[in-house]
Parts: sequence; structure tokens; C-alpha cells
Amino acid sequence: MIAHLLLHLLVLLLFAPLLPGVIARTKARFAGRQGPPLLQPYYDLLRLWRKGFVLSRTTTWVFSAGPVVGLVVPLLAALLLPFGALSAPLSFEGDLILFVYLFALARFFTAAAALDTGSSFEGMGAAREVTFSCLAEPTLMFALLVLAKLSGGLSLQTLFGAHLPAAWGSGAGPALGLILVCLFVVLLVENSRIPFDDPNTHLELTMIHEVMVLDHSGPAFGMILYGAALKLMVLGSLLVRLALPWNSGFWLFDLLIYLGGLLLLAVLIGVVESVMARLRLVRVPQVLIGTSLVSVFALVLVLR
Amino acid sequence: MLVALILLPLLPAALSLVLPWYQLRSWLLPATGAAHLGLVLLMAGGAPPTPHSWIGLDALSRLVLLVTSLLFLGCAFYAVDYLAMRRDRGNRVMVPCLLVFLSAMTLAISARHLGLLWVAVETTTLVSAPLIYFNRNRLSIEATWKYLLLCSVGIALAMLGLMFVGYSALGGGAAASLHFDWLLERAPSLSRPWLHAGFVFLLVGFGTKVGLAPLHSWKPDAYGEAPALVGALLSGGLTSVSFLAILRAMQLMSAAGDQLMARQALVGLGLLSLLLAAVFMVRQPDIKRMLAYSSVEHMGILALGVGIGGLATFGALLHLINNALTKGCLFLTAGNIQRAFASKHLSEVRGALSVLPLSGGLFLAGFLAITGAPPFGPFLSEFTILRGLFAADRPFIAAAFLLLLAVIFIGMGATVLAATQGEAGEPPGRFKDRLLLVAPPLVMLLLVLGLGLYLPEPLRQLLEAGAHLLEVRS
Amino acid sequence: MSDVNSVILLVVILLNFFTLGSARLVACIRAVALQGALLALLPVTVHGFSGHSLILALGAFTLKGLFIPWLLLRAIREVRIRREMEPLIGLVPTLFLGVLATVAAFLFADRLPLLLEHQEGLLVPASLATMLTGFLLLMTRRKAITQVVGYLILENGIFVFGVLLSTAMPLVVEAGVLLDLLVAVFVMGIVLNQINREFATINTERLSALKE
Amino acid sequence: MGWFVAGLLLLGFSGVPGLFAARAGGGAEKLACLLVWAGAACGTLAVWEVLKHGVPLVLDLPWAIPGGALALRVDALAAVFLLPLFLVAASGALYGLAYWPQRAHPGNGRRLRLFFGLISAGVMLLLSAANSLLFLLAWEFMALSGFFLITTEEHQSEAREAGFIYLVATHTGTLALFALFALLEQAAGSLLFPGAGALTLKGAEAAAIFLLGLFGFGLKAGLVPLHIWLPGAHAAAPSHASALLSGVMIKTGIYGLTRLTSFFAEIPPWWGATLLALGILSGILGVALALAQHDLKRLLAYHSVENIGIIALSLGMALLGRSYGVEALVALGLAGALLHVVNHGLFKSLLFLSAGAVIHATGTRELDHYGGLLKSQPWTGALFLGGAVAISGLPPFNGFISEWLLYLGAFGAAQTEGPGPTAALLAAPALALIGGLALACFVKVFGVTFLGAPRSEAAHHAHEAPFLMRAPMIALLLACAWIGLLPQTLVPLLEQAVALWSAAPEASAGLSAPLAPLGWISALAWVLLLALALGVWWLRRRARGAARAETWGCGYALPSARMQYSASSFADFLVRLLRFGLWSERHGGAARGLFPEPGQFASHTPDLVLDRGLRPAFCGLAWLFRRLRALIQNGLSACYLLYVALTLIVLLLLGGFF
Repeated sequence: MIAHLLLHLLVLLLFAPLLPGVIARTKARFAGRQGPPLLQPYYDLLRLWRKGFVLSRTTTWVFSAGPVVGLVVPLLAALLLPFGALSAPLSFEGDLILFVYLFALARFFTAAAALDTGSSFEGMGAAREVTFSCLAEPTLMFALLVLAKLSGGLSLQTLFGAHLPAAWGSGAGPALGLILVCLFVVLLVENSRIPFDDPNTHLELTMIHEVMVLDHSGPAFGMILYGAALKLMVLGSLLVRLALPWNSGFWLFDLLIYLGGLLLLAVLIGVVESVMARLRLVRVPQVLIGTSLVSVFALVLVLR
Repeated sequence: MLVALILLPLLPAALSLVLPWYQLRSWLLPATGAAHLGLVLLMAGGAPPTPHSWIGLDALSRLVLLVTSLLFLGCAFYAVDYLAMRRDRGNRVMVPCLLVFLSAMTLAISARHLGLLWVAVETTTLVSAPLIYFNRNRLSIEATWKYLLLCSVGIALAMLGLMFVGYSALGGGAAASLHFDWLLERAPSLSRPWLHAGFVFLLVGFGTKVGLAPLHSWKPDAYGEAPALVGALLSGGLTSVSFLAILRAMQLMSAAGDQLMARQALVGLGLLSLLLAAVFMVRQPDIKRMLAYSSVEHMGILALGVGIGGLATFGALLHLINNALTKGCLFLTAGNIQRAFASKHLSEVRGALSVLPLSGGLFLAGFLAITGAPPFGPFLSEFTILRGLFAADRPFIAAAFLLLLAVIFIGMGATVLAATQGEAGEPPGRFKDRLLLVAPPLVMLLLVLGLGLYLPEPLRQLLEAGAHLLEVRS
Repeated sequence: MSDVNSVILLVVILLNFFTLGSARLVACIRAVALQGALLALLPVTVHGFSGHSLILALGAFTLKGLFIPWLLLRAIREVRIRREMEPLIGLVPTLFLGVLATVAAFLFADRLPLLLEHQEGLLVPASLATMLTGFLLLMTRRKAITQVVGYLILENGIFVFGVLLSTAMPLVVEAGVLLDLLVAVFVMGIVLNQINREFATINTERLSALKE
Repeated sequence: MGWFVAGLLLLGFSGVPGLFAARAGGGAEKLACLLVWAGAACGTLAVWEVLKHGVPLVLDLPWAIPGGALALRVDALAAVFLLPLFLVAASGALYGLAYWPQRAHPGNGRRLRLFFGLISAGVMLLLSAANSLLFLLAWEFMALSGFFLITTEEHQSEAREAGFIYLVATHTGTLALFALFALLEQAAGSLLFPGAGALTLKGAEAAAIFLLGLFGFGLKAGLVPLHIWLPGAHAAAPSHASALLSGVMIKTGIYGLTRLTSFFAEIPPWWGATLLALGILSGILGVALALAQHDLKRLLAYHSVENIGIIALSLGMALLGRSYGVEALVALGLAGALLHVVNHGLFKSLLFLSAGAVIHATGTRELDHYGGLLKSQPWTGALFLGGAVAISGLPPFNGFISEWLLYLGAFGAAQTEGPGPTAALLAAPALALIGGLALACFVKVFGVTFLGAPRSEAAHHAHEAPFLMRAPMIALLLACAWIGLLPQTLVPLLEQAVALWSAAPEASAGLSAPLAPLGWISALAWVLLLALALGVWWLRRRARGAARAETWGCGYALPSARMQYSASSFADFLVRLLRFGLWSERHGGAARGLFPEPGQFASHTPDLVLDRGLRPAFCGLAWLFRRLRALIQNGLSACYLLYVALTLIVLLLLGGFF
């Protein structure tokens, strides 16, 4: 039990920073550049760890709460989540709600921390963040409803259980395909990737997530980067499990399938970021509402 | 005994004409009122009227008598301080008129003979005219004129109605009479067309005096221009008395066995009165005229209750008490407010609560009471009428009833709150609450509150008996 | 004697039309006085000579025929008005309505079953017609004093009906009628004088300050 | 029962001694507070008795008015509503000592305390009444005291208007209740409340009763579109009064609906569907309107509308469960509703009290005049943050627990096979949207009020609230945390209430299974709390002595406090998205040309129903009435006589003559 829990976290902690690296490399390759080494994120984290702080005069303790929550929440959420075919260490009926709401908590504190600096740019970023995510949440709920309907359970463990291959085969296949797309969109929004947000733009006015963390420095900033990577991996594993739902009886194969899936996902994101332009801000809500309509359609398909 | 009760006020009335002392003359009123109420209470448990007597008290008349006597006593005490303030107008007319008014009302209540009843009601009109004319200015003369004109026409119609009823009894050549008991006995054999026509004329005639819409037109003018205590007496006492007259006609009809027509007429007039009151109370800028329309409304509720019958009749009789006392409280306090602001118009009246904490508070509480807010009495009676409506399976009438009550509440509330709450500018007059100007309305309101929380057994029996009198069919 | 009654009543109805049609106040009052005097005969003509009917006749005559007209004429003299100015609706329409009212009265009277002894008489329709005329006058005239006249005619109508009952229900009717007349006119006389003093006119149009 | 009655009397008369005390105050206010505490304590004892033995307290005495009887029943269902009442009343009374001292308010302090006690007693009586007349009596006691609480500052026209609208609304609702109880008497045979499930009534009568209840109780609860009175009233009343109104009083509407629906043996599906739809509507519209406000207390008031919507939504789920016989849905829906009633009572009063502390310190309700208060008011800020997290339904506080129950119900509904309560699964996405918007709104409020730099002089000179005001808030926050961290402790209460409502002892079985994971949740909540505390503590320690600099202004040379994101600008994006439902008014803000003139921008969001619907309608009606009046009562006596004649003729015609 405890060992299982520790292993789970270990996989998460060790593997997560690789994904941004992969994405960056993919984009570089598309641009015909050499690109940073795959392990660059690890180096960044180490350097930030050693750095000192510079704090704004206006900030209070809320400012430092942001990064902490951003780091703690993905860790807790990951405990409820099966990594591919590897079962989750903690699982109970209704944990999927807790899963969703933990990330909401993270959002609350990140936005609050941004407002704490009193900078108009960070306020702007916070406003956009909360706006887009409260548009993304219904989509997530509809997707979860579909999965719950198919699995007959209320825990992530059962939702992403062994019944999925059969489900793909059955009449519910199209619905699963639809929510796969929806979840991918949610993933992009939640992790502030192109086409919804550009993680490495240099114009504050166009930023969403990046602008919120402008004033963080040193270990705090490191926590934020690390938290972002963890979040990417945690949300990503939903997609991976949904796309590659096979259980080979042996745990090592399962792990490999899962990690490979994650890497594929990272590459996919990289591709998307390279081939797509960033949406205009006013378009973003329309896209999100569109996706939630798609998910509604998926739900109807299942209920029918 | 009853004769004594009727004649009782006449003696001090005569006395007041010769007494030279102003204050003493005013004090005759509460003295008489107290004696009157005492006698009434003594006779509370008296025997039912002996048949073919000219006067007597049955349950209904006991009820109305009790209410009227109570109300008069309250107004009499109020009058002492009021007249002390209005020495310019004098009380040589006011006091005797009030006393004769009391005597006439008592006679009308206890009359067992329709002709006598009619004469008494006519007398009340006669003696109340000078009371309305108390202020002796253009407006009061106009109000008095309209009051007299409409009420005299009404009373004339009632006369004709009486004659029709009498004629309906003429068949068979036997000497007919207008003795009520005699008519009740002969009721089934009365000639229908004459009886119906008579009822219609009586209803319209006495209805004018009750002030049911659309016969109410004199009411806002008279109540608005008359002194507050006269308004209280008219809206609480006189209307009840004239309503009793209508109830008599109603009794006759139900004794004759065809009360359906009578009931429909009453329900129709009642709803019409409610509707009209609603129309006239929204944004009504004059507090006393607003009270007048509220009186129209509650007469409508009484008519509605009696018209529906059953439990509603009981509720209506209970409402008669509640309405009289609450209206008394409202009119007296409105009078105080008018005195303090030297106006009864919203443009001048503001923040009465801060200028007259007691009168303003009582006015506000009275408003809540009259609009049927628990725990006051009217809530109980109106709720009982509503139960009666549903028990009689008249849901649509009930819906209309509630809707109109809501509209009336909104209209009345806007006016009352504007008058009582908020910042008063500099108090215009030096008028302050005085004991005798505040105690009577306070006591009335407490009575209403008590009636809302506790209905004494004897009173309940009285109401039951009264309702039974109206329900009886031979 | 029924023909006598009929004659009297016909005259009464004609007088109704006259009052409705005439624009001169004095004439109206005279007409009412005449009407009252005629009606005073009715008790005798209907019920024959008896102390009771005589008293009734006498009282009615003195009141309706003499006292009240005198009172009204005095009031007019004080106020110095002669003509009924602009009635609310013209005289001709008023007359027309008067005819309608009379017809209606007759129709209504037919619906009321009369006793044998009253079958052929005109009493009931005449009384109703007179009453409605009084109402019409009240509703179509502006001057307070004309309204008093109208009220008097209303009373006359009721008196006519009262005659029917005067034997069956002695005392009540008379008391009623007399008191009624007394009250109304007496009080109205006072009020008229007051109005006159306050407004220097008894045009009730001025008595319309109280609205809504 | 003795304890209960004692509590009732103590609460009711708590303000009376003050009436005889000097205007300058003296000990009277402390005495009043003491009495409220004693009353609350007695009441809590009585409720504890009920919950311990699981049998309701009963009092039956004759009452000499037609149809009346002094019948009191204190059962688990009432207990759920009573407990927050006691806590909020007690803390409000204590808070009032510092917030509304008699010395500072000689004019209205005594009145405020009198009606504060009266309304508490009224709610207490109402929740225990088992007779229609007694219920109506208590109802009106509560309503009228509420009116006087709202018009405490009657010298302000704003308070007067709010009071009038409230009075009209509540009285209209009361009239609907008159009809409701009269009909109920016809159905049940007496004015005594029928037992749970004892009323086998179908068809039009049942529908009429339900609709009347929905209207009358919905008006009190503030369901959209009946919420008209709520924002103004909560904004106008003193903060601890608002806490009582919003935290406790409006719940009596929910109580009424719950009690009423418990009478019926079978329930048509459309009842639940209607309530569900209204709940979703209120939830979304309420939070959207809240987002658009920049008056602190109006904003909180609209959040009451939102939370009432959530409660109604879950009640609708429970009703659907009953009409389709799905025990789990009944249990989860009702448990969620009741728990959310308690939760909202706690965190909404916490929020109102801390908002009062802010207003007390700055003297304004305008959000855009605040800023950076967390430095001057560390306690108030932290407490408000707790309340904000709780009301946004986030772990580890109580809001999450009730919403969790609702989600379970909705997902369960999605999994039921065949023609079942599929409508209930709409609750899940609706809740998600509401939650997201609420989160956005409270990030805005907390951020704009307590974070960043002060935007006004008042905010510069703000001071921390005195201990007397902090202590009640702390108590309320602890209660919130308690439910959030130890939710299992409430399971027995909920089970009793559910069993009572659905008139089936085994119904609570439908609850025990789904509630099992609460242990896990509480464990995770603890872990989360500890991890966060540890992390923040470590980070602060690590950052000790860090270099302090200006906020990075992205290259702009002199940033000023007025350049911060204001409440309006924060919400602007969402408000524009919700334009179709809000119809906000926007003035100015457009900059033209290369060198634009100094410009103004103002956005204002009036209430959809009140300001855009009812007011114009009533004005039109009033105009019509005036015209009619001038026509009818035109002062011509001849015309009046015409009315008499017409009446006579019409009656004769109807009488069959002619």
C-alpha cells in the first residue's frame, strides 16, 4: 500500500519534467533548430532551486501560497488516478469530483497570488485564467459523465478500468472518440498551450498563464514550473489511458505503454503547437463552448 | 333595560345644551360612553328578544352593539383632549350630536321593527351631518352636502324597499306589519317578486350608507374632511350598524328560502368594492382618504364573507369586530398625525415615527393589522373567510380576493411607509402625543392583537349564534 | 273613485314631465308644490274619509304643498337665481329619458303582482315613474337647489306608493314619509344657506373640489 | 421541550430590557447579547436531545382561535435548520456589540437588538410549528422583524426602498401561503400538519398546493425570478443582520418547501423537474449577477441567490428520486440540500461578518475603493479567504462536501437504467459552471479587496477589527473547517432527517453506502491542509530576508495603485460573455484617435427582473389607476347618483325584473 503510493509518486515526480522537454524539442525540430536538450527542464529546476528570492513590496503570504498549492495539488490528485493500467493507490466512489475540485483550488490560489502583486498585467492574466477554466469545466464534467455512464462506477479507477477496450468496440466508440477530443482541448487549455495560450511568448498583453507568474522568482518559480509539468502529466494520463486502454497482465509492460503514451502525447502537443497559430482571445471562449457542445453530443450518444 | 340603554345618552345630550362649562361638557362624552358600555356588558347574557316586540337584542345585534359601544367609548375619551385643542370650534354642537348619534345607533341596532330600524338609521344620518361639518370650511361643506345627498337618496330607496317588503306581506288581507319576527314567520308565504324587489332596494339603500362600491362615493369626502374621531365612529360604528340592516334583509331572504340571489348580489358588490379600493389606494397621497377606501375594501370583505356563507359568515362577523377596532385606531392616529403636520397629504407628511413615536408607531402597526398581517385579529378573520371560500369550493373568487388584497397592500404600504418613515423636516407644529389622544387607539390595537391571539369562548359562541341566524333557512 | 285617482295620477305624471322640461326654477318649484298638493288628496280618494287618512292628507298638504315650496322659494329669493342654467344634458334629451323612465316604470310595475283592490289603479306605475323622474332630475341638474327639487319629486313618488299601505300598516308609513321629508328638506335648507354663505352660489359644480 | 420553549422565550425577549434602558446604552446591550447566548444554548440543548434519542420533541396545547392549536414538533429535519440559526444568532449578537454599539447608534440600536431577538425567535417557532396558523404567525413575526432589521437605517432612502420592496414581496408570499394552507386544510381535514407521506392527494389540488408553495416559499428563499427583494435588503441591513437574514431567514423558504413536499405520498415527476430547472436558473443567473456587481454586500446577496439555487436544485433531485423510487437519489439529493443549507448558513454569515469588518474599517461598500487590506487587517482577510474558499465549494472546507454529495447524486442518476430521473444529471455540468463562476467571483472579491495596493485613502487607513468582532468570525470559520475536515460526524443527523422526510426508515440506508468515502475525503483534506501549511511555512522561511523590489511593471516607469485590475475590469470578460443574460449598461470607455482625451468608463448591472421587469409594469399600472380614478371619482354628485341608479337597475335586471 505505502510502497505502491511511493512508487506512484516517484514515477510522477521523476517523469513529469521530461514532457516539457519533449515538447520543446519537437517544436525545435519542426522549426529546423537543434533545440534544448531533453533534460533541460530538470536543469532549470535545479538552477532555480539554488537561486534566491526577489519579492514585490506589495505581496503578502498569499503570494507564496500560490506556488505551494500549484505543486501540492497535482501530487494529491495523482494519488486518485490510475497510471495507465497501473491502479491508483487511493480510490473511492466519487473521487473524480475531488480530483476536479483540487485543480480548482489550485486555480483559486494561483489567481489570488497573481492579484497579490497589484500589477495590472497579472490581474489581466488571472481574469483570463478563471474565465477560460470555468468555460472548460462543464466540458470536463460531461466527459466524466459519459465515462461514468459507461463504467457504472464513480471512481477514476473504475472509470478508466479494464472495460474500456470493450467500450471502444461497442456502440459507445464514437462517444469515446468525441470526449477524447474534448479532453485534449481541456488539456491544452488547462496547461496553457497553443492555440489557447503561448507559454513562451514575450508580449505580456497576449499571455494568460505566464503573465500570472511574472513576479515569482527562485524556488517559488521552480515550484510553479514543476507544478505545471506535474499537471500536464496528470491530466495527460487521462487521455493516454483513454486512447491506449490495454491491460497486459504484467506491470512493467503496462508502465511502458503508459509512459510511451505520455511521450506520444507530448510529441502531439509539440506538433500542434508548431503547426497551429495562436487563437485570438475572443475566439477562445467560442472554441470552448463548441467543445462543451460536442461533449453534450457525446453524452446524448451514450444515453440514447 | 334596553329602553334605558337607548334613552341613556339623551339625558346628557340635553344637559350638554345647558351646561356652561366647556371642559365638563366634553367630559360628558366619556362618562356616557362608560355608562353605556357598562350597561351593554350587563345585558351581554340577556334573554333572546320576545317575539313581536319593537326592540330586542339577538346575537347579531349584541355583537354590533358591543363593537359600537366600545368604539364610542374610545372616541369619547379621545374627544376630550381633541375638543380641548379645538376650543376655537367649540363643542356645543359636537357633544350633543355625538350623544344623540350614540342613542340613534343603539336604537337602530336593537330595533326589531323594520320601520323603526329605518327611522333610526335616518336619524344617524341626520345627526352625523353636523359632525362632518365640524370644521366649517369649503371642503367640509362640500363633503357634508355629498354625504347628505347620497345618503338621503339611499335612505329613500330603503324606504321604498321597506314598503315593497310590507306589500309583499299584504296578501290575504290580514293586517300586515313590519315587525321583524312576524315577517320571519310569514317569510315563506311572502309574495316573491315584491320581496325580491324590496331586497334590492334595501340593499342599495342601506348599501349606500355602508359604502359598498359603487355606492361609496360620499365616503372619501366625508371621512377625509370630518374630524378624526368622527371618521372613526362612522367607519367603525355607523357602517357596522347599516351593515346590520343589510344582514336583516339577508335574514329575511334566507327565511323566505331563496337566499341565493341575495348572496350573489352581496358577493358581486363585495368583489367590486375590493377592486375599486385597490384601484383607488395605489399611490393615494391623502392618508385619510386612503383610510376611507380601506373602509370600502373591508365593507367589501364583510359582504363577500356573508355572501359566501358557512365558515365565511363566521369569519365575516369576526372581521366586523376587527375592522371596527382597527379602523378606530387608524383614524385616531391619523388625526394626530394630521394635527402634527397640519396636513394629511404626503407632500407634507414625512417621518411621522420620528415626530410622533407613539402615534406614528400605532399608525404603522394599525396598517399592518388592517392588511391582515398575523398576529393581529384581521389576519384571523380574513384567513377564516378564505378557508370558507375554499370550503365553499370557490377557488377563483379566493384567487381574486388574494390578488386584490396584495394590490391593496402594495398601495396602502407605499403611502403609510412614506408617511411614517424617513427624515421629517423641522416638526411644523408644536403638537405632541397626549395621553388621551394616544391611549384609546393603543387600547383598540391591543384588543385587536388580543383577538388575533385568543378568541374568548363567550365571544365565539356569540359569533356562532350570529352566523347561525344568517344561515337558518325555513 | 278610481277614476279620480287616475286623473290625479295622470296630472302628477304630466307635472313630472313639466319639471323635466322647464328651465325656470320657480316654475319647477311651483309644479312640485302643485304635485304635492294633489298627492295630498290621494289618501282620501283611495281609502275614503277616515280620521287617519284625513290626518295624512292634511299633513302631506301642509308639508308638500305649502311649507317646503315656501322654504325653497325663500332660499331662491336669498340667492337671487331664477333660471336653471346649463343642465348637464339638454332639456330635450332629459325629456326623452323621462319618457323612457316612465315606460320602464310601467313595465316594472307589471312584473309586480298587485292585490285585487289595486289591480286597476295607476298607483304603482305612477309612483315608480315619479321616483325615476326625481332621480333623473337629481342626475341631470347642477344647481343644488334643483337637486333638492328632484329629491322632493323622488319623495312624492314614494308617498304615492305609501298611500297603498297607509291602511294596512298604519302610522309607519306616515311617520316615515313625514320624517323623511322633514329631515331631508330641513337639513338641506340649512346646508343650502351654508353653501350660499360659503360660495355665494348654490351651483354644485363648484362643489367638486374633492376628487379621487 | 422545556429547554426549547425556554430558548424561544429568551431569544424573543432578549431585546426587550434594552427598551427600558437609557438611549446611551449602558449594560442593556450586553444583557441582550447574554440573553441571546442563553437562548441559543437552551435551544441547542433541546436539539441535542432530539438527535440523541432520535425522537421528536412534541408539545400540544389547545389554542382558543378557530382552527388553532399550539402544536410544536422539533424533529431532525427542523434540527438541521435550527443548528445554524443558533450559531449565527449567537455570533451575530456578540459581533453586534462591537459593530453596532448603542453609544454610536442611540437612535436605532435598541430597535435593532429587539428585532434581532424577535426574528431569531420567529424562525425558531416557525421551524417547530406543526399547525398552519402557528406557522403563519411565526412566519409573519419573522417577516416583519426582518423588515425592521432592513430599515434599521430608515433615514437613508436606499434602506427605505429596500424595506418596502421586501415588505411587498414577503406579504405577497404570505398571501400565497394563506391560500396554500387553506387548500391544505381542505385536503388534510385539519390545520394540523399531516405526517410525512400521509397526504394521498393527486391532480389539480396537489398541483395548486405545490405551485402556491413554490411561489410563497420561493419568494422568501429568493429563487430566480422571485429574488427581487433580496439584493437590496441584504445590502441595506447592518452586516450581522444581513448575516442572519441571508444565513438563516431565507432558508425558512427552503424549509417550507421541504416540509410541504414531505406531506405527499406520491410526487409527480414535473415537481422535481421544475424545482431542478429553477435551481439551475437561480444558480447561474445569481452568480452571473454577482460577478457583475461592485458593491460588496450586493455581491454577497446575489451569491445567496446562487446558493439557494444549488439547494433547490438538489431538492429537485430528491423529488425526482422519490417520484421514480430511486432511494440513492432521494438520500443524496436531500442530504446534499440539507448539508448545503447548514454550510451556506455558516460561510455566508462568515462572509457577511467579515465584509462588515471591512466596511467598518473603510466606511464604503464599493469594491474598487479597497485594496491591500490584508496588510492592515490580517485576521479579517484570512477569515474572509476561508469563507471564500468554502463558498466556492473547494476542499478542504464544508462547501465541497455538500457539492460532492450532489455530484454523486447526479452521476448516480446518469447511471440508472431505463426511464429514470435522467434530468437530474444536468445538475453536474450546471454545478460545474456555477462553481467555476463562483470561483472567479471570489478570486475577484478577495483579490480586489485584500490584495494588491490600497486604491483609496480609506483603504490606506483601514484598521483591524476588534476582538469582539473577530471572535464570532473565527467560530464560524472553525465550524466550516469542522464540516470540511470531519464530515463523518454529520452523517447521523443527515440520516435521521432523510428517513424523516421520505417517510421510510430504510431510506437512510440509501445514504450510508455513498457516504462511506467521507472518511477518505476527510483524510485527504487533512493531508492537503497540512501539506499547504508546511509548504507555505517552508517557503516563507526560505524567503526570509529576500530582496524587496517594486512589482515588475513590464517596463512601465511609474505604475500607480489606480492602475491595478479593478473589480469591474476583472469581471469584464465574463460579464461580456454573459451579456445575453445580464444586459449590463456600459458607459464610455472608448478611446479614439492617436492622442485620446481623458475618458470615463462605468459599467452598471441592474437587476434583470426588478429593474427591467416589475418596476415599469407597476408604474404603468399606477398610471392606469390614476386615470381611472380621475374618471370615476370626478367630484360631481350628479355622477355619483348615476352610479346609485345604475346599481339599482343592474341588480333589478339580474333579479329577473324587466
